[in-house]
Amino acid sequence: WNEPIIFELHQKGEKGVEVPPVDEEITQLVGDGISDLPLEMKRKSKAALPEIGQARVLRHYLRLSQETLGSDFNVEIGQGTCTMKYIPKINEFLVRDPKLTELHPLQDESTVQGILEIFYKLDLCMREISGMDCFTFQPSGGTQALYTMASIVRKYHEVRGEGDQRDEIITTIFSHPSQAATAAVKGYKIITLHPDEDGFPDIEKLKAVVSERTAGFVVANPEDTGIFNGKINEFTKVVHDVGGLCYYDQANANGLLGITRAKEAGFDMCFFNLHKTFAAPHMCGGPATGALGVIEDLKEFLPTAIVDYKDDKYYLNDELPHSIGKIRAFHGVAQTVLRAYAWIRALGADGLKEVAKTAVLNNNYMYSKVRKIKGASAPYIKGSRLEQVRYSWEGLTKDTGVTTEDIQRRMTDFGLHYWTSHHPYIVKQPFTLEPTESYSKQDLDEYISALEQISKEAYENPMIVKEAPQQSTIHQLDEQDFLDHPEKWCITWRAYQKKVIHKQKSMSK
Amino acid sequence: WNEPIIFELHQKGEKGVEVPPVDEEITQLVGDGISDLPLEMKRKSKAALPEIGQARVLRHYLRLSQETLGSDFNVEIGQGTCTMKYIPKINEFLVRDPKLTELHPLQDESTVQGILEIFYKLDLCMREISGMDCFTFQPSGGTQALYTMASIVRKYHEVRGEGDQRDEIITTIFSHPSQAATAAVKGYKIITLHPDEDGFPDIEKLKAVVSERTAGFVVANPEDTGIFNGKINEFTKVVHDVGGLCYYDQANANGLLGITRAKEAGFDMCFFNLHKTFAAPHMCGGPATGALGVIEDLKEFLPTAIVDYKDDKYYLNDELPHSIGKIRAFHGVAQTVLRAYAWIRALGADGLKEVAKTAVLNNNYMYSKVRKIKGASAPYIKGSRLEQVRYSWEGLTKDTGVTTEDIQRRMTDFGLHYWTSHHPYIVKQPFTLEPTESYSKQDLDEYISALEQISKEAYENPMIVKEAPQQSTIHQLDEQDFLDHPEKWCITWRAYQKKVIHKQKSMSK
Amino acid sequence: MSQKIHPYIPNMVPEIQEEMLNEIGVQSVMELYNCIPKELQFQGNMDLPKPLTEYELRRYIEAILQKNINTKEYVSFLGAGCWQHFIPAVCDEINQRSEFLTAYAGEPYEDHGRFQALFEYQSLLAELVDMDVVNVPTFDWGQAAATSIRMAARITKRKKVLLAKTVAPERTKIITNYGSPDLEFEFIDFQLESGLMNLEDLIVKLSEDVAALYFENPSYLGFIESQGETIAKLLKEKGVLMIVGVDPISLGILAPPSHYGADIVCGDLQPLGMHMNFSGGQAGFITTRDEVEFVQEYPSRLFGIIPTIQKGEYGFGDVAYDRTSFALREKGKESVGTQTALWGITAGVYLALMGPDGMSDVGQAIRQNSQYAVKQLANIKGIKGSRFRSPFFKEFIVDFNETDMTVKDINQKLLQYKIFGGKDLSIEFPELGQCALYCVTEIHTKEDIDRLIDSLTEIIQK
Amino acid sequence: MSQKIHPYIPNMVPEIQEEMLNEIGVQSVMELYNCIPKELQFQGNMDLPKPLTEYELRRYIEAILQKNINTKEYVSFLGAGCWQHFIPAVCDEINQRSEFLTAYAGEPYEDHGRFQALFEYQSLLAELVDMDVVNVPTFDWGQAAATSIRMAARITKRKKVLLAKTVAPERTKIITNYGSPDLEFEFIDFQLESGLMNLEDLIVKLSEDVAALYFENPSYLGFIESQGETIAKLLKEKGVLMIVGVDPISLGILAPPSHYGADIVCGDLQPLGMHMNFSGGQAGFITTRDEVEFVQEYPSRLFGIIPTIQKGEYGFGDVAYDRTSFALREKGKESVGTQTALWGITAGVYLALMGPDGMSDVGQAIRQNSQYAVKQLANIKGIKGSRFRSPFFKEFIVDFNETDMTVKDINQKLLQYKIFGGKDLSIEFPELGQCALYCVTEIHTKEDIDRLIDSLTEIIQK
Repeated sequence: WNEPIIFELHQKGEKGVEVPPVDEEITQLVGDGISDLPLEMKRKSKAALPEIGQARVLRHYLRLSQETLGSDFNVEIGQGTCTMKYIPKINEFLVRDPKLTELHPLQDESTVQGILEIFYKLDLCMREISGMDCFTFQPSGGTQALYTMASIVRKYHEVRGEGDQRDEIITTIFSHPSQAATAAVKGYKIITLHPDEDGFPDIEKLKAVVSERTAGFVVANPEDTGIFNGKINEFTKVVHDVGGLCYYDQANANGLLGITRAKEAGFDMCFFNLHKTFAAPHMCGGPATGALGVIEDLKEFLPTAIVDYKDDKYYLNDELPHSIGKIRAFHGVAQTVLRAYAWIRALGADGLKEVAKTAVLNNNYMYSKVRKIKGASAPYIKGSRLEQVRYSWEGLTKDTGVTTEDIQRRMTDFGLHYWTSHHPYIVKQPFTLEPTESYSKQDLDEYISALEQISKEAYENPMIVKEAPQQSTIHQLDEQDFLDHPEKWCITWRAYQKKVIHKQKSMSK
Repeated sequence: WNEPIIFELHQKGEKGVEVPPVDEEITQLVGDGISDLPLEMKRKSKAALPEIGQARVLRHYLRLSQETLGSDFNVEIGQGTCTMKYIPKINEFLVRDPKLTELHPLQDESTVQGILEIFYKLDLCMREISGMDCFTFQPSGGTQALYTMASIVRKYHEVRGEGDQRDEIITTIFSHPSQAATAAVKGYKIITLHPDEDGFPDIEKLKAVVSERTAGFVVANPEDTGIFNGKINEFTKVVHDVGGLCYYDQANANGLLGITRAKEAGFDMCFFNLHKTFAAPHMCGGPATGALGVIEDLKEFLPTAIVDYKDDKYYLNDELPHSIGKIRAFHGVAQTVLRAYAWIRALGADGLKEVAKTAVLNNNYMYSKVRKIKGASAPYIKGSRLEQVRYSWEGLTKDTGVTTEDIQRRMTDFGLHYWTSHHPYIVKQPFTLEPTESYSKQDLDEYISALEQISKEAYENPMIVKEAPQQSTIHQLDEQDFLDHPEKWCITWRAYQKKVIHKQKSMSK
Repeated sequence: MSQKIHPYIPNMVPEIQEEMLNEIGVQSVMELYNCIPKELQFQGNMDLPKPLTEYELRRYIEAILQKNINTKEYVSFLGAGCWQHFIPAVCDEINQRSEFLTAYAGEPYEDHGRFQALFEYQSLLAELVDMDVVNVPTFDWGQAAATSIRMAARITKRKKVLLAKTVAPERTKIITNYGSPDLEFEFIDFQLESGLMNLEDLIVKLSEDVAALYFENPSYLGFIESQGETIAKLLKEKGVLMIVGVDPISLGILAPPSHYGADIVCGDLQPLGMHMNFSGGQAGFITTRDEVEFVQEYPSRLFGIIPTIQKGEYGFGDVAYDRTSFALREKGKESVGTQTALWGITAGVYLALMGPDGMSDVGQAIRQNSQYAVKQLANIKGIKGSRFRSPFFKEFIVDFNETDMTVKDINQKLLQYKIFGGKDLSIEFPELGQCALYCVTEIHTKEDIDRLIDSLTEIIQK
Repeated sequence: MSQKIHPYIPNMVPEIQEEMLNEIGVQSVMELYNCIPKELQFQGNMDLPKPLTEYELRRYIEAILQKNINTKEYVSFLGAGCWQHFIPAVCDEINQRSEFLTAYAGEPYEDHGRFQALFEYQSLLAELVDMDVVNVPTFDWGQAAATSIRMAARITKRKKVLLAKTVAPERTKIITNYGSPDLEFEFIDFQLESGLMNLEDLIVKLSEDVAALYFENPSYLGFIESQGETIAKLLKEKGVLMIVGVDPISLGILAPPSHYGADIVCGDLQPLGMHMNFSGGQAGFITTRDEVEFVQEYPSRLFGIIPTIQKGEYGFGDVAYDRTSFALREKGKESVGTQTALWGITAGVYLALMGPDGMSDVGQAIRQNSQYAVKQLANIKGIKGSRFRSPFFKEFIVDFNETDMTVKDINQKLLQYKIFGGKDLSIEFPELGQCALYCVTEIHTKEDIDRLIDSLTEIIQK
């Protein structure tokens, strides 16, 4: 498809959908609803939206959907740290039930016992999986969960009278950037630890930075490199010893379910991204849920309300004396809470453990295969890997000039996703793969052979790669400074009209 | 995508879905359910179906779906006589209601009042639209409706003691082939009328063939050419005068809703394809509904049961003394009955008339434009057109050697459907377009300009067209005699294994 | 006020209409209808209810549908040709895809996916029935059986057809309707205590005028016809074709009819992934060996796999298109048209998901659950379940003759327990008295069955 | 017995595992966990309920959900941040598409459709609010407001923020949470009889330390703040930015805040095509003028349209990516991550379907229906509706103080009439006594409203 921008489909007079009509008696009684508005608050002219018949709007968006590579359509293992697993269709049908979609969050508790039950039962499962004592599902994404944990850290120290004193949060460079960013929003100074030469977080460096100013420590484990820090409980102990809290980014716990838990590692809080570990869909970037669990002592700090159970009834408990307040409107993304619960129920305890084991098996299989590809390597070779690996094309780039970005575009031609890395590029020419448990050996081999072929191309005919994509939806972007120069960027169609079209017209005069 | 055949995805041991387990107490009580089967009725080895994980099955079929050009995705006007109109999404959501999908056809009438109400109310609407007096929705497609009407014709004459005497049914060459085919199945000799030189059915020819052997007359109006027979009531009179019944193929009544009806034209029966005229989807070829209406005198011949209404209750009426019996299991395709009813309710009487008028406007616009394309023409120029036109590339073929089949393949490159004609090709190098009411002028112009471009290519660089498709899912088929030679055709994968793969292997030895 | 533009009809916009009329060269749209004489034009307005906007429509239709009570709300033991089975969510996802939902009759290029999906359906079902040729689906089992019979008549060039008396009466109606006036039908008796075919009656009626015998296995009445091989032998002696109708969900554990000599096998796909939809989920199939005299007699489309000019690429096309009525009109083999392709694709998805083990598991589960039901029913005084002593699959006859109540009464009472009782057989099989055909599948839990037992016990002991 | 292979985990097949372990060069999968010391390994099995097959799961979950009563079954007058509106079926079709549902963070090539759909969302919403820059959606209105305020603080380099006291208390909690410890908040009073902002209080609290004033229009309490221009003038004098939160469904008829001087406009997309989903349908938006100092302060992704090397082809990319926390970690502008992109796409579909007339019609219908409700309520003795005399949009305060009943009691009683009454305000706004916030939209019919009136009349007169 070569689908125009939706505004280009405008045809004056066409109609996409009709609004339910107002009863004539009502109009007779109250008038047109507009004339009696304060003049200054009346909209002067209608919004300049396009007018398009229903079939054409549908066709437009359906075509755009086909130009989007959802995880249902490919071997989705190239978005390491964010890789999607199989999203069971049954769960999608369950969340479309009007008994969920048409619930208002303020309905009387007696009329929402079903959905409250789901929240509560998921909480119970999460407690078992993590070792924590209570969960909230209000945070609607990983960054919000991290932010919530940072807020709890602050409130905790405030309540203890150390709010001002403790102004530092420690993290590591191979943790997700949101860990640092959210703590900074909460007013903390960030201390970032770099790994030792084998890729492990360095406990000596930690010891060197902790102090009575330490408010908290946040880390992922394994980190983006896929390397597990086996001394994690020593890290948490060091932080606890100076009075800090430890919180755990378990957005992606694919390799660990039933194997190791936040509790045993000494964490006070953790969160799971339900759209990563618990097979909820990512939906182009949310809505999502960061399920946040805390130990008993921190329960009273959670945002209100949490779901509780008493006298055969589920209810919204907002009696949390030191609650940080609200982090998101109402209760969170109920659909995704349901999806995660359904997924856990489809697998059971043994199934979850198989998820972890197979994710690790799949990853180590790839790890073994990818390292054999000419030009590819995996830094920090001494650390063994769990569910993902950050690889490097440094060799290939040196040999051929082909970069990881070139390869990214070329992978598109194979109908595959491929992701490089978060900034900063500590690992040179990075790419990060995470196969999860969802893909078969045949799938993995397909992905690997695409990488192999591209490596071959890079050595034999690098232009194929450099000029990629060759057969994607669109051709190579002409970025110049269209994205970074204020005179040139166009964040909306109307801006484009002003900056580009209007300019072209005036130039052609 | 270059998706393999599903059997090629087989991996022993993988599982697509689990069957609900049997309660252990049941197993203890009754055993395994297999050992006690009669030996000769036990299946010896499991069916040789592939074993594939759920995600891979889903990916396979989702990819195949993307390789299918549904009417939602294109300007679907190139399948004249079968063109789809816009299929409202709201209707699709309505038919997914478990209050419909989970109904068993034999439930007590008191528990299916809702769906019976829909059947009955659609019947009332259809009566108004056609002028007929009672409808059945049992026939599940146009051919079945035609067959049912032929059955009624036979039964009618049998009841009157003329069953053996009346053994001929008359039709026209530009009517759908199913008209002749279904009457033949019902044991009738078929008499086919050819048009006069202006493309109109020829009443003199009809007069020449009617007799006491005439059982019935079946015709579409307008026919596939898009030409309306304005003397149709004279035709029906001629047939009635010799004691025959007249039935009307209104599969496609797009141009006539609210304009002219079966009743005024003198027909005794008619049918509408709900998936053509009433905007139900075609679903790759069914399930569908041929809504069949009859005049009061013929009601007693309808297949049982019809839905009736008495004492505030809807019920299944099977007291039809001369019923032809059953034509299809139970009640028909209830989903499509609901869709058609919803569509009528979305439009109302005025809306239906607008449908007809706009369909005719759109078609005449195209008619005007297409005739201006070099090499294209429309035979029978004297007949004005209603909702569709059968065109001809005869000129283009003479000039360039490019045939209508070449153009068909080339249209694929534009993401558009294009249909030639039913056999026999009376019109040379035919193609049949029907724009319906659903497409905007901009859509029609897009389609026309594709035809223009292909015409241009044919004259300037015919190989582009002859070697098409250039960028479709697959390349040109290599038909040879793979489809028509019994040694070579492969109607299943297992046949392919035997005939092709096995042969290749034995040859390579 | 200007006329409202309907969302479904973009070209109602007056300015656009004006432009188009100019191109055509007429003044008004109604002028284009000049070819329709005044006396044929409908005068006045159709008397239809007023149009509804989308939201009103949704609310209105949903309110009507709310009047239904479905088989999720009540436990149902109805079968008799339409059955409640487990439907994997992936089946619904695929058949609700906009692409498949709205595709029509495209060509092998732009509709490659549709062709492949239907070819795969043919191939998957072929494995289940163990036959080499499968058609694009027909309307339903009844029509598939009727066509199978007509095919047999054309192949043998004979006119007489034998039907087992236990064939579903509704299907018999369809078969005889499609068979008349060309064919003659005769019925073969069954044994009252087992349901099995009366072979003596068969022998008497067999002759060299007979084109085919049609029976069903498992039968409409649920029992398993175990005499297949013997019957096949008898038929073969007279050159009669054996046509067997089959519930495909039984074939994971039951021998497919091809194994005991069937020449043509037909049946209904509805159990393989289709919602019941008040009977909108039916779809028929016909399968045969890959022999030219069979293939040439199919009226249906048959998709074949063929090469393209690109080495290694698969394409698909219509096998022997020239036999169809599309090509030959009344000279074609019966007629072909829109039938139930989407259900074919869905059945393919179902079989691909289930695999060999799944089909075997589901057959087993059905057998076990239904045997359990019969066992428990037998404990209720006055009820005989099952009436036939022969092994059955999924359905069985419950005999209420000793209760002094009619099936109709019992079923009415069961409604109060939120149960749909089995189909009343007293009209179709008066020789059985007050009997009902019950259906138990893999979706029935022990609790469901126990609830039936408890309810029936209460009803009958009252 | 061999272990069951789960449908979600293909590589559980033992033979495959064997092959893979060979490639890796280890004996067992557990060996790969050697990097996790014993003491960290979880001993024993997790105590979770037993796994369910797909059919069991469906039946189990559906049974739980059946315990809910939804707003199709009862007529609801609840709003207060989550509203029941008409949702075109096309919106659901698009956001249920497998492609959009399962897409993640692909690149502009393979995810071209996702980029375009989000760019179009930005562009469509830009027309509705009449602003040039719109972000990829954030979590919800509260978070959008919080971010808008932080942006304002960064732009002005000031720390003090004024909030109208009529801002939704829940949003205030989110705002202050996101604002602390960096910012200080102060509240501006409202006029008790109209809800309008107390301008004197505003004047007192305005100073050159103030970064921004945030208020909502239409407000949480439903009234329309008509003093926008005056407020803007006051702010401008002190260099204070004006941030307005808005219900976008009002903007078909109400002036967008940019017209009366807002610098940043934020709000919730939920009314534009999202089901309520027990609050799972929320999504926030932030819009500004296209000025570099504003654009640079967005923490969110902003998709821009750019050329490709193919003339005439559109491509899309991230505008000023380097400002985000993806690029700069803690030095970035706040943080960015998974938010609510699918709801952005859906809101785009909604606006494309509605067009200018649809947005105007829906605004009008809401106004008319809600005015009707107020008019009828006023006829009930003891009830005052609406409490504020100023014009309102969609929501309004019903005053029950004279009935001697609490809102809580009344709402309990309304449940028996199958009605969800408006939100009890007695905790959030004790100064109003027993008042409730009622919401009436385009989906309420005259019959729905009349039913409310009749029920309330009965309840109060009892």
